[in-house]
Order: sequence, then C-alpha cells, then structure tokens
Amino acid sequence: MNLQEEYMIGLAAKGTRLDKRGLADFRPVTIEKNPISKAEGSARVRMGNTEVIAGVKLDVGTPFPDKPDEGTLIVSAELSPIASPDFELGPPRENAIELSRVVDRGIRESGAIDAKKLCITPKEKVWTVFIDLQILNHDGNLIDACSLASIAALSYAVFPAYDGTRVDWFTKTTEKLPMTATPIAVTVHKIGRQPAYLLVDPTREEEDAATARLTVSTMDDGHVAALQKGEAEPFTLEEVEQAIQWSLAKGKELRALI
Amino acid sequence: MNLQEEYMIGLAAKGTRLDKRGLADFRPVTIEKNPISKAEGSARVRMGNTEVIAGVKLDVGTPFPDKPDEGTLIVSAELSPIASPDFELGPPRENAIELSRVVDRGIRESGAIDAKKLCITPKEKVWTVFIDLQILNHDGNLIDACSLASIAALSYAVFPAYDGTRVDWFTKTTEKLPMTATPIAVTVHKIGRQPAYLLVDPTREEEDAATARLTVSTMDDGHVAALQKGEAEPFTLEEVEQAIQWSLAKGKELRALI
Amino acid sequence: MNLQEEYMIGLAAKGTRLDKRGLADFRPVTIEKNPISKAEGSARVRMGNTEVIAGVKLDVGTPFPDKPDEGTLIVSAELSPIASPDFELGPPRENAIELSRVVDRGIRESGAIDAKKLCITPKEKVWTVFIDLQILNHDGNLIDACSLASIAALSYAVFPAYDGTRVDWFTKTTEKLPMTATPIAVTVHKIGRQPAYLLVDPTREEEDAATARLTVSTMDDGHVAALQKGEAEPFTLEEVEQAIQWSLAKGKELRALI
Amino acid sequence: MKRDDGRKVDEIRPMEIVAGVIKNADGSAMVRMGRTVAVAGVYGPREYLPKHKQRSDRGVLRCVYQMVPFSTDERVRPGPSRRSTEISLVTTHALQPAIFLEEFPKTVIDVFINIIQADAGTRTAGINAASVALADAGIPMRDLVASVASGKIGDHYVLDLAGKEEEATAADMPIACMPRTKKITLLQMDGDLPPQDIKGIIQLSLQGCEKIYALQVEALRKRWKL
Amino acid sequence: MKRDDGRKVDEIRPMEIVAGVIKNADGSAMVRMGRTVAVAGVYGPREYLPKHKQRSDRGVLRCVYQMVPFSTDERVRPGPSRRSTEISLVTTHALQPAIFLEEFPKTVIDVFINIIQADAGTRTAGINAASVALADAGIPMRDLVASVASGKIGDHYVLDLAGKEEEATAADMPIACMPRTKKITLLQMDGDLPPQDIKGIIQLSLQGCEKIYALQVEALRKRWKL
Amino acid sequence: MKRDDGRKVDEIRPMEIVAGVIKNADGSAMVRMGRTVAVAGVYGPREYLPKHKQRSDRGVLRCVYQMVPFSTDERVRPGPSRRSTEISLVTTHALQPAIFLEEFPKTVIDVFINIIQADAGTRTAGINAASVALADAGIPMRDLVASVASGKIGDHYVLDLAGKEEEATAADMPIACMPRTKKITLLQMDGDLPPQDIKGIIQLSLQGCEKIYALQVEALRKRWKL
Repeated sequence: MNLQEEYMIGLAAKGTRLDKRGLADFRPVTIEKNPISKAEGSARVRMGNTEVIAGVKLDVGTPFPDKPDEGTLIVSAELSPIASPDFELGPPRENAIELSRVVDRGIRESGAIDAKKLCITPKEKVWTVFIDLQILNHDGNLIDACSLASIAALSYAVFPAYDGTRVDWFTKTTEKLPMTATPIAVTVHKIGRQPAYLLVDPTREEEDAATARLTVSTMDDGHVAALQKGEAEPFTLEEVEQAIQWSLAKGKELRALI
Repeated sequence: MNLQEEYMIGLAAKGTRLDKRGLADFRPVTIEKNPISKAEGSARVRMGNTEVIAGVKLDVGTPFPDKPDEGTLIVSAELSPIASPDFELGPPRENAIELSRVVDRGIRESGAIDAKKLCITPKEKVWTVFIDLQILNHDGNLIDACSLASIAALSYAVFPAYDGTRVDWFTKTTEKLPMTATPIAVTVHKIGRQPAYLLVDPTREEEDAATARLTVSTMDDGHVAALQKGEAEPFTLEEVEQAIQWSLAKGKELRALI
Repeated sequence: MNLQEEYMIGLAAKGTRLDKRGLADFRPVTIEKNPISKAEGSARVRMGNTEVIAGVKLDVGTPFPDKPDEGTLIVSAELSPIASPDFELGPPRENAIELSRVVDRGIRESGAIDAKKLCITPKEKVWTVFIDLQILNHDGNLIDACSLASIAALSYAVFPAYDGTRVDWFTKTTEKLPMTATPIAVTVHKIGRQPAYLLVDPTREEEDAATARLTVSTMDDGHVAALQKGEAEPFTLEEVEQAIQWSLAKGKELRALI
Repeated sequence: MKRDDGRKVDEIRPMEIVAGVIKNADGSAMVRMGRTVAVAGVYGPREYLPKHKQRSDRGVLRCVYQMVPFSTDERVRPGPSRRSTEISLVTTHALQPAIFLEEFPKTVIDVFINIIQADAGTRTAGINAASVALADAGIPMRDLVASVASGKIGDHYVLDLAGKEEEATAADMPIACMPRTKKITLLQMDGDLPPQDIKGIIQLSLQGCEKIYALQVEALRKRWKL
Repeated sequence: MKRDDGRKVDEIRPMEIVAGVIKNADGSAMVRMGRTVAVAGVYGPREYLPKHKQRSDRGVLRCVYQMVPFSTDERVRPGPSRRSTEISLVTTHALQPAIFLEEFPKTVIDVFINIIQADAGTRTAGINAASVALADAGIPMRDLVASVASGKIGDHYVLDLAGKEEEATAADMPIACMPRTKKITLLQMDGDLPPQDIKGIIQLSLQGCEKIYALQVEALRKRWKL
Repeated sequence: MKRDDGRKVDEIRPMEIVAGVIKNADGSAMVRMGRTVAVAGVYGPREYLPKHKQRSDRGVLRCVYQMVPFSTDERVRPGPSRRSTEISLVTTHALQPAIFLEEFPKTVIDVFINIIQADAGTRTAGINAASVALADAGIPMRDLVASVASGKIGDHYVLDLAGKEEEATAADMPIACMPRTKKITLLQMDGDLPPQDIKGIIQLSLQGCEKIYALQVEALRKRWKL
C-alpha cells in the first residue's frame, strides 16, 4: 500500500475524500439528450471528469433459434485509447468485456426492453438493438456512467422507417422503443482491507486504490435486477446489504435525470 | 543426443523399454462408452497415462456445393494446456492441426461413415458430424488415442430428434450413425538414427526422443486406409513395410475393444 | 541522408539515375497475356526486375443492399515474403492495404467496369470480380505494376459457364467482361527535399530514398481518374501539375502494351 | 415445495469430487454436481514470462474457464467467447483471496478449468474444482473456496439450481465464499428480487457452501490418504 | 449555383472547433464541420516501446482514425477496416511534415481520431482536429495543417462537399496543406476530371484551408486565453 | 492402360524446372508439372529472431506453402488454412533431412512456396521447387529431394496423378525421397489399398523421383552454366 492510498483510507475513516465529497456522494452528473443525430438514440453522460456517449442503432436481423419471437440486443464497449493513457489499441480485453456484459445484463435480464415487441415476423425478422459505448474521458466509475448513458439512450431512441424490406435510417419515425423499466446501476467500491470503507462514484485515482467493487442495478419499483462483484477483495454479507441500500438511494437520484 | 536418449536406444537394441514393455507392445488400453451424456456419442480412451475424450455432436447444416447429397464431417482437436505443461493457450497450432487432420482423414477417406446417408434434402440440408477431442492428460501417442476415441464415439452415437425444422438435442433417438467400417490408426515411432529401432505407443518421454513416426490406419478387412509420416527423419521402404505389419496386428487388438 | 541518397540526388540534378535512365523513363515493361489458365483472366507484368501477376476470378454472389443492381469488385494484394526480404508473413499490413485500395479505386471509381452489366438478378445475384495480386519480385514501383497487371487481366478475362445455379469454372465462355475504359496508374516519386526532383518507375533502391510519391491514374480520353499522395513529404501545386503531365504521357505508352 | 429431481429446497445436487485426476498437472480435480462436470488443472507456481509481467511483491493467479464443444446440447464453438472471458475473470477473483500469493513473487499460477458436461452451475462447479486442485498442488491457502448458485422459485429460496430451474427462478445468483470466515469472493445476480430476498438467498448459499466444503476436504483427505 | 444547404460554392460548412475537450489527453480537440464531428486526442511524446521500434534521430508519429459504430446511418462494425487503415496512414503523412519530430528522438506521439458523427469529409475533419490537438499538446510545429474535400458539380468547383454532394460531384478530392506555405500534405481524388480542373479545385481548397486555419488559430487562442 | 492425357502409367507429366526466377531471393525455382506451377523462394540462412527461438546447435528450416487465390477453379481465400498449415509442416520435414542444418547454428532458412496454378500434386511440385531453390541458394545439401504423387487406377499403379485421376484412383499417395539413398522423407496416403500395393506404388514413385531428380540437376547445371 502506498502513501496516497493510506491517506485516502484515513480520509474515509473520517467520512470524507480527496475532493471533499462524502463517501455516498456522486460527483455532479449531467445527461445530454441525443447529441448524435445519426444514432436512433444517444446520450452523453458526464460524471465529474468522466464522459461517455452511448449510441443506439437499430437494424433488422434474424432472431436466435431458441427465441424466435424476440428481438436481440448487442452491447459493445471499446476502451478507446483516446480516453485514457491506460487504454490500448486492439480488440476488447477482459475489462472492456466485463464492462459491456454488466451493462448488457443490467438491461437484458431486467426485462427493461419488451423483447417480444421487437419481433417483426416470428422466426424470420426481428429488430436488433445495438448499444455502442464511446468513452471520451475516463476518470473512474465507467460501469455506472455507461449503464446510465445506455438506458438513457434507449429511452430517447425512436425507430427508423422500415418498409418491410429495407431500413431507411435517414428517415426517423416518432415511435419509441418498447421500454418497460429504467434499471440504474450503482457501483459501491471498497477501499482498505481491515478496516475497509465503502464509497460510490470513485475517481480514477480512487478506483486504482480500491480493492473490490459491487455493482447493484435497481429498478423503478425498488427491486434489484443485477449484482456483479468485481476485483479480488471479498465482501461480507453486511457490506452487500449496505451496498444495496446505497444503490437504491442513489439509483433514484440518477433515474430522475433521464 | 542426451544420455536418456542413448539409454533408450540401448534398451531398444535389446528389444525392451524404460517401462519393460516390448517394442511392439501397447500400454494397457481401455475405452469407456458414452461418458458424456450431453454428446450424441462419446468415448474416453486411456492408454497408460494418456487420457482423451472424443465427443460427437450432430447438427443440421447445408452441404458443400460440390457434394450436394453428402453430410459433412468436422474434426477439431485443441491441445488444451490442462493436459500438459507443453501446451499453450490460443488457437490450434500446427501440431494440433496435424493431429485433427490425421484423425479426420482416417475417418473421411476410409469411407467409414456413409456420407450419403447423412443427406436430408439434397443441396439444402444434411447432417454435420462434429468430432471434438479433449485431451485430459498427454503422456504420448495422442494420434492413436484420439483416432480410437473418435471411431469409438462415432460407433456409440445416436441421432437426436429432428422434426424437419429444429434439432432437439434433449431427445435422443435410438438410430445409430451409418457406419460402414472401423479404421484404426497405429503409429510406429522410430528412435535412434543408425541404427534405428521401431516401437509403438510411446510415452511422452519416448516421443520426445523419437526422430520420426509413421501413422498407418487399417481397416476391418486388412486394407490400409491412410498413411502419414511425421517429423524429419526419413524412413526406408523396409521400415514402412514393418510399420504396416505392426499396425495390422495392433489394429486388430484395438478394434476389438470398441 | 546517407551517401547513396546524396549521390542519387546529385545524379537527378543532372537529369539522370543510377541505371542511366532519364528521370521520366520507365524500365523496359512487358505484359504476358493469360499466363494462368485457371484464372478467368491474368497478366504477368515485368518492369525491370519487378514482376507481378494479376489473376481475375469470377463468382456469383449477392449485391450490396445499397447497389442492388451492380456487381462487386474485390482487389487483394498480399505482399508475400517470397518477393522481398522486406515482406513478412501474416495478414496484409498498411502498405499492402494501401496498394490494394489504390488499385481498387483506380478501377472502381473510374467506372472501367460497367458494374450494372454484372447484374444477373437485381437484389439477388450478381457477378463478383476478384482481382488477386501476386508479387513475384519486388524491385520498386509496385503500384504501377499492379495497376497495369490488373487492368490487363480484366481486359483479357472471359466469363466461366453459368447455368443459373452453379458456376462451372472448368468451362470458359468467350464472353468478355463489360470494360468501358483502360485507366493507367503512373506514380511520380520525389527525391531530395530542397531542391527536390521528380522521377518515375523507381527501383527498390530509389524508392527507399524517395521522400514522397503521387499516383495519377489517367483514362483513354486524357482525363484523370484518381490521385493518391503517399509518404510524408509535401508536394507543391506545380509539382502536382508536373506529375499529371508525366502520367498522361507515360500512361499512353503503357496502355498501348495491353 | 417439490423439485423436479426430488431434492429439498436446501439440498445440493449429488456431488462427487476427485482430486489428482490429471497426472501431468501440479494439482487437479474433477467435480461433478448433478450432470455438470468440471475438470481443473493447476500448473505452477512457475516463472512468469515475459518478465515485464512479473510482480515483484507477489505471484499472479490466472484462471481460464472454457466449455468443451461437446459439453452442451447445442455444440459450443471452440475458443474464447465474451462469456467465457468474463467467467475466467470472476473465477480468478473468486479464488485469489484464498491464496497466499505474497509467498510466490515473480511467479504465475495457472488454473485451467474445462467444463466437459454442462447442466447449470458450470462456473460454480469450476470454482469448486479449481479450489481443490490448488490445494492438491500444495499451494498454501487461507481457506478453500466453495461455490453454489441459488435462486427463488415461487416463495422458496432454492439451493443449487439445476436443469429447468434456471428458467423458473426469479433470479440466478452464483456465489463463492471462504467457508471458515463466510467472506464472499464471488457474487453475481440476474433477475428481479426485492432487496430482502437477496439476503435470504445469500444465507442459504453460505449454508450450501459449508456442505460443499466438507466434500472438498473429504476429497483432499482421500487423495492424501489421511 | 444553389447548394442544398444554401451555401455558396466557395463556402465551408458551419465549423466549430474546441480545444482541450479530453482531460486525460496531453492535447485534444473537437471539430464539427456541418454534421460531421471528429474528436482527436494526443498522447505523447512518450517513450516508444518496444525499444527496437525507436528511431534514434527522431520521434515517430502514429495516427489511428476510426469511426464510432453509431456515427453513420448503417452501424459501422467496431475494429479496423481496410478503409480506416488507409485513412490512418494518409492522416499520419498529412500531419507529419508539420511537426518537428527531430526534436523528440526515441519517442512516439500517438494521435487517436474518433469520428463520432459522419456526414462527408470525416478524414478532413479528423485532420483538422488532430492538428489542433497536437498544438494543444504543446508540440512544436512548423505550421498547423488544415484540410478540406472539394469537387466539381456541373460547371462549378465546389468547396467542402457535404451530404448528397458526394454523389453529385464528378470527383471527390480531399486535400490537406500547411497554409502558410501552401504545401500539400494530403492529396487524394476519385472520379473523372480533365487535368485543368484539378488545378482549379486544388486552388479552391487551398483558399478554404485558409479559412479553416483561421478558425483553428482562434480555437487555440481561446484555449490558451490569449 | 490409356491415360486421359496419353501418358504411360509410369510416366511423369511434362515437367519444366527453372532455377533463379526470383531476383531478390537467395535461391529460387519455378517448377511446372503438367498444369501445376509452383514457385519457391529461399531466404537465408539468416539470423533467427527473436533470439530465444534460436537453436545453438543447428539452424532451423521453415517452409510456408500457400495457394495463390487465382490458382484454382474456385478462388481460394487468402491466408493460411488448416490444409496449408499441415502441408507447410510435412514439406519442412520432407526437406530437412537433406540439409546440413548443423552447419548453420542460430540461423533460420525460410522457404516460401507459392502455388500459382493448381492441377493435382501441388505439394509435390512445391517440394521439387523448394529443393532446387535451396541448392540455388548455395546451401550445402546431402542430396536433392524429389517428390511425386502416385496411386492405383483399376489394376495399374499410376505415376504422377493429374486432373481427374485424383478422383479415379483407389488411393492418393504423395511421396518425397532423397534419390541417391532412396530414403523416404515424405509419405502420406488416403484411400483404400491392400498392404502389398503400397510397396508397389512406393517403388513406382521412387523410380519417378529419379527422373525428376535428373531434371532438377539439369536445371541447376543450366543455372550455374556447367
């Protein structure tokens, strides 16, 4: 453990942080609606100096054989080296894959999109929803920023025109995606080991010092839609319960911004 | 040449080996029938400490344009690093490719499967037979072990239910694959240069010392279905003839185990 | 700058080169017609010690959705290590990609092939024209040699037999490709910086010393079909005009060889 | 509540654990949980190459999870997928806290987990196998790691989901823990649950992990002839 | 001649340039040309690894151009394509003459250009952004590089093609130059033009580049609060 | 027996061998066997990089076989396939015994074999070309390597299968040997043959290899103006 890390733990013991925030405080969060007019829907999320854009594109494809009457969802995140000296060129590595899978499952498994309403002709044609995440600046907490941008972009998206044969992306309709809920991911990070402290929305500096994290996705009705523990330090049951409580509270705040 | 190698050659000159076997002796060989109930057919082969599983999966696909009324066969072997410190992660390298191609040709070119009976609708739908090889422990002679496991798994396999549209892998029928023959591969290895000795079923240690090998696949009727020389030391015509004789004899023993 | 480079610049100042050519002179150029009988059309081009073969293969495929009534063109160049100690094994790198894209655009954008005449059934079936470039010896000026070989191979090509279902490559017809023009690429290279000199058809040695190049593709009617500047030294407008003049003159000579 | 396979809600599937199944490996184990079969092989600690990847203060744990192509109803394509990459990552994190990595600076411990038959709970079976394989390799550990996936069907918390229960459950929650301290080293969940249910399911799983732990210890005893 | 968007033939699209948009980068810029939006981030000069790639007499410039999947009507597949590889190469060559690379031996300067919205002229927008980002990073430069694509519609030379003009033009000619000396650092063209038109279009583009240059300088002034 | 192309059963196809066809290579050769054309280029012996791959006691031979996309009726996709990878491997083994590799420690000899037209027997044509190219490069050799594929049609052993004979034969058996000692360096076979036929076909091929060998020597003599 280095000095900076020890100092952060010391602050956490007093309930505060390098930038004076409380442990359960987010940095200022803003959502810009549809900054990308070429996308069917898009959202730019800023959390402090972290900045991401989620873009939703729609296309017509074939359904999976085991779900012949449901549309499909593909979430991709590339950690483009434009956003951080830590990112490298090349195909997505395990961190980018975990990020996109956590975002994906938070939307997919919560049933936030009514996948059956994306079916055009069973077994033959369904809408495919692509969510692509572009990180513009990485200053920590990408899971929460990307999840928020994704669900916001979905809720802003409209279908392009489709005549039964070809999609005309140039002409957008006013029909919205069949959204049923607004799952929000909040990730609680742990710093220190014994004693350990929980905090939310870390900067990149805090994230580097964190020993573990737990992402909790919550729904409009207060239910939990997804959990994902990351990194190697264990959690106790009490810490999990604390994380869920914080996520419910913070999730409500973030949901209100969309 | 190192001491161990010289010692092995000395033993071979006396007709024996590190583990007391004769040059033409296999280690104990056992075949376990259908250890993998999810596969359409499977076989676990143990040759001494070498252990491999072959699994057969069936699916419906399209035929190749030049053989519109024949089913297809795909043999894949990955040398998973679980089985040996010599194996590395990543896509199959030349040794794994040679292994799977020798197994593949031994089955394909011998006509052991009646490919025309795998045709469902000419030009449109045929059965694809996948043979996947999982090496659990590599202690030499993978070609023979994998070939034996493959032909055994094929002979144990049954078709899954198929209603003309979708394969139902959950429901297995009692219909066997259209097998016409049981080709068996026996690989004769050469140790030393001048003089050189032939032996079968080497351990990994013997294999590392071997200078060349010749795989001979023989059929139920005593014919030869395939030859494949491996590694860089040449063979004389007399050595080739010797290898064929051994392969015929050993092949009969191995075939009886299926 | 090394001595050899300085020497070349000194020669250029006097209007001459290592092999006594004038700055605007090509090495001897020959085109061999259809050296590859398996290809639908082929051409071997020699420019001094540079030797390339272009082979044209035709197949029936589906059109791009945005051009449902046009055939497709795919140009591939691999810089096979057989041709030069500078080339390495592996998928095409940026130089090979630039080479194939410059050749591709010179043919595609000039409309040299009447793509609509490659349509068999709109939206469903069109001819795909593959041009593959095999470099046999690289002694400079690959762009011009490959462009020339490509357009020559296209003009020598004939359709294979096609019965509406399968292409029969074994049987060639006498029907030629629907060619409308013969674009010829001439690349002008720059050596030195201040002063700088222009020259055409460099050897590999001259090419290594060159600081920039400009490829100009010209048509039968004296029009320009494509420009592509390469490498990092800038050009002045006057140099561009000079390059176009040379390209028009040299292009006429090369076109006459087809 | 009656389960398809006759188990009680708080009962794990019939489980078989055998250590030492791969002769070439430094440690290995096979775990069967119902119809799911995982094999794990451990190689190391061995020098970590290339050298610039070495950690001077501790060893590095690398786990690779993969499904063998014939392990499922529909054949799995060989090679890594996004799913297997993520499971490899969370598996590494699930096992790492149990190992005294600080005792092996500059080395790497490789754990290869091959699922040879899949019927729910493959990541948890893989973690159970890997944990025994690490111990079989003689690597000093704080504790074993035990793992199980549970959920909620109807009003019941249900331990060790199997077969069609994965579709019937309101949520699928795989968990791993170090049983002696009940510290949670893996926690994932997809589905829809009120917060209080999460606690209930975790507690059920922690109890299940104790049973698995006992079987792991027994398998190691048998292997070491204790 | 009346253009679709009301511009005169020698008028560039409405253009916005903002320097310093990416906090983590050593230099950065966003350029909007009509509906095309490019973001460039510069990292370096930094040590070039692996060492055998270092040049002892100068630094190396590497540009990577890519289109973000949601930037176009039909989604772009992530990852490099033949097109993006070529554009990365010509972009590197377009910018390199402007930089005093000889002052940074053994280093690499990485320029990442992401097109987040595409509507004609993405490579030129990318070069304009990258040029400002390099200056924003404080890298010593002979000049900025400005870039624009022009063509010929009917009898008119037309500056800064946009939207459907790319289909209407007899040729599409992107160009980049160092405006102070009018030296051309990028020149490409596809189409069908008599030689004299090439000169005319280049001259029009060189004039356009001067306007772009003024906006680039203005953006840097604003960034440096001059 | 009458063959499609009028040859006798023990006759090779018309064969042309030219050494020194690639100026840049250290050694090269073109071999035409009927309509099959192979070109081989040799680079080396040269330092083997990265260094950890070097063998301190001998040089390493690497052969890469590939079919050019336009060499066949249906276009071949560029890049290595499982088939070409295997042929590269057996080609390396077929040539290696003929080379005094122990004279070139720490080096690599690269042999690139491109099939520019394919009509049966491409691997054997490639080996014949590579063998001449190695000699052309001045690499000390025990012997040349000659190669041919034979089979059995009806009751006849048939030398150097071509065209549709590949489908008519009961087996396809490519072989390579060092003609002076008749040692077999490549041997493959697919088909269905009683054991005694294998001996017969090998003997026929060994005779065929002597004829090929004579043409190889002649080509080298011509190249060296002996």
